[in-house]
Amino acid sequence: MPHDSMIHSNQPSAADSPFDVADEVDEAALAAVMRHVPLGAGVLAGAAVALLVLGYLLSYLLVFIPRGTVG
Amino acid sequence: MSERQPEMHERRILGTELLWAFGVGVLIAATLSMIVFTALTMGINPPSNVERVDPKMLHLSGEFAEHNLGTSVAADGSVTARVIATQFMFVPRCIAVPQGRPVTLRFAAPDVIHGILITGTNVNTMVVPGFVAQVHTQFTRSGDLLMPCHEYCGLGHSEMWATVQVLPEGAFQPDREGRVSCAQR
Amino acid sequence: MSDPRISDPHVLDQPWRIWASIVVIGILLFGVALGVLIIPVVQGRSAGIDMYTAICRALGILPGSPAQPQPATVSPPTPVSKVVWTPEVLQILARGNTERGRAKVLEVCVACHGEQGVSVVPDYPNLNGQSGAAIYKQLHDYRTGSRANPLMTGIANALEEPTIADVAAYYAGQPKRNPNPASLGELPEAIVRLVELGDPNRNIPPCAACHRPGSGGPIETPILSEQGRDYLAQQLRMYASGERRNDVYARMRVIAAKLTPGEIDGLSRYYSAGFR
Amino acid sequence: MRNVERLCLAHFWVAFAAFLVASLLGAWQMWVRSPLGANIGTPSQYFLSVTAHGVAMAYVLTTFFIMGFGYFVAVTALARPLPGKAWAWGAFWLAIAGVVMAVVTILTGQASVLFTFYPPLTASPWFYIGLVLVVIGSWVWCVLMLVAMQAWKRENPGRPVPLAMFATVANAVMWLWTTVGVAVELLFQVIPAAFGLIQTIDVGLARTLFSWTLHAIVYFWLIPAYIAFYTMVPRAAGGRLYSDTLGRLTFILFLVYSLPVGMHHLLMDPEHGNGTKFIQVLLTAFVSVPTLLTIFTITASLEIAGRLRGGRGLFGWIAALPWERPMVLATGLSFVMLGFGGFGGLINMGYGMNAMVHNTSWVTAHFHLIFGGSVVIMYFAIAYEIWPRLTGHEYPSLKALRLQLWLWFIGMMVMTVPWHWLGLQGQWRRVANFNYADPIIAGWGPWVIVSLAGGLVLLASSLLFIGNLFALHRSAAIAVARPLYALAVHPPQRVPAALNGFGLWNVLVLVLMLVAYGWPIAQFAIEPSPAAIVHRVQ
Repeated sequence: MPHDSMIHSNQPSAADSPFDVADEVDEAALAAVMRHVPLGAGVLAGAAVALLVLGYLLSYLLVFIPRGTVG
Repeated sequence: MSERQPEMHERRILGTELLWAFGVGVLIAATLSMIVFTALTMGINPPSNVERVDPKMLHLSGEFAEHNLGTSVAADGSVTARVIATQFMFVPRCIAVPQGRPVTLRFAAPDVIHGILITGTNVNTMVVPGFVAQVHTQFTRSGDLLMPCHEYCGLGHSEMWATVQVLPEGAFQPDREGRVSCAQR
Repeated sequence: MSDPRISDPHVLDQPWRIWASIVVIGILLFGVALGVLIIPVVQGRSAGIDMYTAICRALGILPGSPAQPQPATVSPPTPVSKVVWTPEVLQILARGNTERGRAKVLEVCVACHGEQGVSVVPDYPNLNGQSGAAIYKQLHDYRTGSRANPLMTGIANALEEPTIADVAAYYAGQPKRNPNPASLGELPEAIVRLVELGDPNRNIPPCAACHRPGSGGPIETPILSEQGRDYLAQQLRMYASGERRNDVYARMRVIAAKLTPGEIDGLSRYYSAGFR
Repeated sequence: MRNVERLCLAHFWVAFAAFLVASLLGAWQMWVRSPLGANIGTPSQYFLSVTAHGVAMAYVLTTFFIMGFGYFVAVTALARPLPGKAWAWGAFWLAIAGVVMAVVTILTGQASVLFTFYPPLTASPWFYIGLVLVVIGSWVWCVLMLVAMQAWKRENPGRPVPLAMFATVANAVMWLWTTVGVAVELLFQVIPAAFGLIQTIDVGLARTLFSWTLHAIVYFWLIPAYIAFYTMVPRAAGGRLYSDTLGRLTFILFLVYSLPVGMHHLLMDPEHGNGTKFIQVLLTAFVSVPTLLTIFTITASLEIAGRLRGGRGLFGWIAALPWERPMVLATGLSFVMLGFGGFGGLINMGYGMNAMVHNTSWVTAHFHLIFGGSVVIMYFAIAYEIWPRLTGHEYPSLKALRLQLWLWFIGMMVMTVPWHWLGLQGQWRRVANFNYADPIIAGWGPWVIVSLAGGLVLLASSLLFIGNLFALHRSAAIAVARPLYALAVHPPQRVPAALNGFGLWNVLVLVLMLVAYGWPIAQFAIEPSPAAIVHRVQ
């Protein structure tokens, strides 16, 4: 393999449609997992974001407000 | 795979994303409501006193001349502390304030940008030359607090701090001119 | 473009343009309404501030917070120094003419401060290579009485403003002598630390933070390198006692009062030896 | 093509050389301000070091990395030659000249004003001019990115621009908007003052102009990480991108909302009314939207990969992911840091609540965690991913790569968690040495020492990172060509023009900027604030 074609030759463009460039993903398997996705992701990301907002509210109520109002 | 299936999939995916985005919207609304609620009911704002003052003339006359600095109690009982932030010290270096009473802190800088915070409180403001920085607050606990300069103001920045002495009601005694200084310890 | 699935993107685009604009601008207007109308007006009502003032305060047109009354100001006092660093003053300084300055120096200053700015008596300050702003500030303070000295008050009063600038420019241009660390003898580490690091424990900033040329400190800060030892020690003691008080905002009075006699002596030796 | 590889590598090596030096300085700074380093290093040395650390990390590492990465994306994602290669090299050398000017002024102590300037303190004019040259170099890059995309669009009418390139151009467009503020501040206020042409500066105006740049610049640094999330991570994990449309929307939202929010850096400033501040706080809340959308979309993409690899149940897919691959591992660690950093950021933007933490170590912790943590770890992952493609060599082993990423994560957490805590206690920023004899400050000492330990772990990780790249260059193994960019579950066949270009969004940015910054800047023209005399640090 010539060195100077490294970037190009084996590089599918993301613009290419799946009809042109395949990845290792099997369409049938993908269709099967898409029945569950994104339940796990929704729960995980939802829980993480909820914790974030909970932390924010607790900081507001337990640290910020007791330290005295400013304006 | 039929022609229409991907379209439907894509629509389902976008529907899910929209649902998530809706959840995000609710969270943003909740946090903003908190901010607006405290602003409306407790008057909480960031210090935003847009009051111009010439940094070059501060020392000549007016409230930020050397003799007028420090804490004073007006005839109506309101407490105002006036402080200069300059390279590399605060004037005065110790500020006496009463516990549990509204206090107005006013700062000005004759030279470069400074900033202050008072440890353990929400008192925090930039001191920008050209403007009077002002914080309205109440100190809830008595004791000595640290008031450092928290913005880079030059090579002596690290040694620039003052003490805030929060005095209980009985110990906060103005003299005949209404001035209060720190107790010597 | 023969593929029928690829429709005209601009047709697809129309709802995007409309909805994106509505959402983005709607959020913006909501923010404006809350920030400069509802919040200040409600806050102003509970603080007894009228609607117009509250909105103007929220916009920064009037000073103060819409949630708090503004404090009253206090009476004018006597300033410790009347020097004001305006662009005009800095212009005058920058226009100082060294030739005219030299003539005036030979006429008046030379007897004490020397032609090259090296003083003839240890009590008088060296002026060679001193910052022009520092010389200007002190002469001006003598004129206005902010700094008092039986000799200098009279001399300064006889000088015009542009002449002060000429003299300052002349002495500022006189060369420093070569620093001669050998003359220092034993250099105590504590003094070097005070110059470089200050003393955090006593709230003393490093001397170098202002007095080293190019440190970005106050404009009028004098350069101390090669200043006479006796003069420096004397001035520090005068600041400490409050006898000299033309330092704006007591910057030097406060620091000098914290220094021990040993430190005053050590610092004077440090700078007189030519260290920066 | 050899040229493009050399172009990319040249940019990356400058970026990472600056990074290594800055890491060393950072560790030294932590040591001297800890109780262990009392009386070591003078303030002059410390602030010189802080200036160098900030300039190297925030201007050199980022700008050069982003430029190099952009050239790489333009060539690989568009699968067409880079237009204006000579211009790209010219921009590179211009930016190098700028860096040299800045470095010389910093090292000679003529620029100890930190990387955020603080007029009326002014450094040597050559310091600012050096930085301006770096920015001009990056402007050339922006134009080249736009030209590359337009050329591809002409050759491929009606087809969606590949997401990686769309995002890169979004960043370029944003950067052009972003740099206007600081460019005006430097060219009309700071540089004339540094040359002595003017003696005074309107400080309020200078701060306002800088704030225009100050927030969006962080998104400029951050977007490469998001490009990796959307276009590389799903493929590295063995799956597909959940939604290409959401990717486009995310980068558009970054463009629209990262600009009219800079005033949240001025919440504690006296030169603006709280009404104008509130408007930008509200808009700031919306700049969290693209990040929150990304968290979900990328987690869903990883879930696809995990399930394709046999993961079952609500969370079984997490264990099934190929964590041994640096890109996947880096993403996981990046998200954890993004979570903690995001929490800090929520509090920073909290209008009144900003007063609790402004200019304390909390803020230092926040941006080290978000930028130094979740973004820079993705810079590492990107470098690891594309270095074999640029050199043709393969890593002798991935073990050292994973170790380096873990060390970075651990070091960053150990360093920044104590900083958050100290910030809440009131430990303030930009201090050369603390007075540990003070009873309040004495209590901070142990926490400072813990954070120092984190800093040393970070330094070790930095050294290992450079070592890993050297090992690759020396490695005899030949890289196996493999695809880089992920496909979406449903690769788009057509997208509306709004999701394929930036015309509409530029108009909306203009509207937002006019409202958000129009009055705050106009007020200085209507009633100029009394100016401050320039203080020269040179």
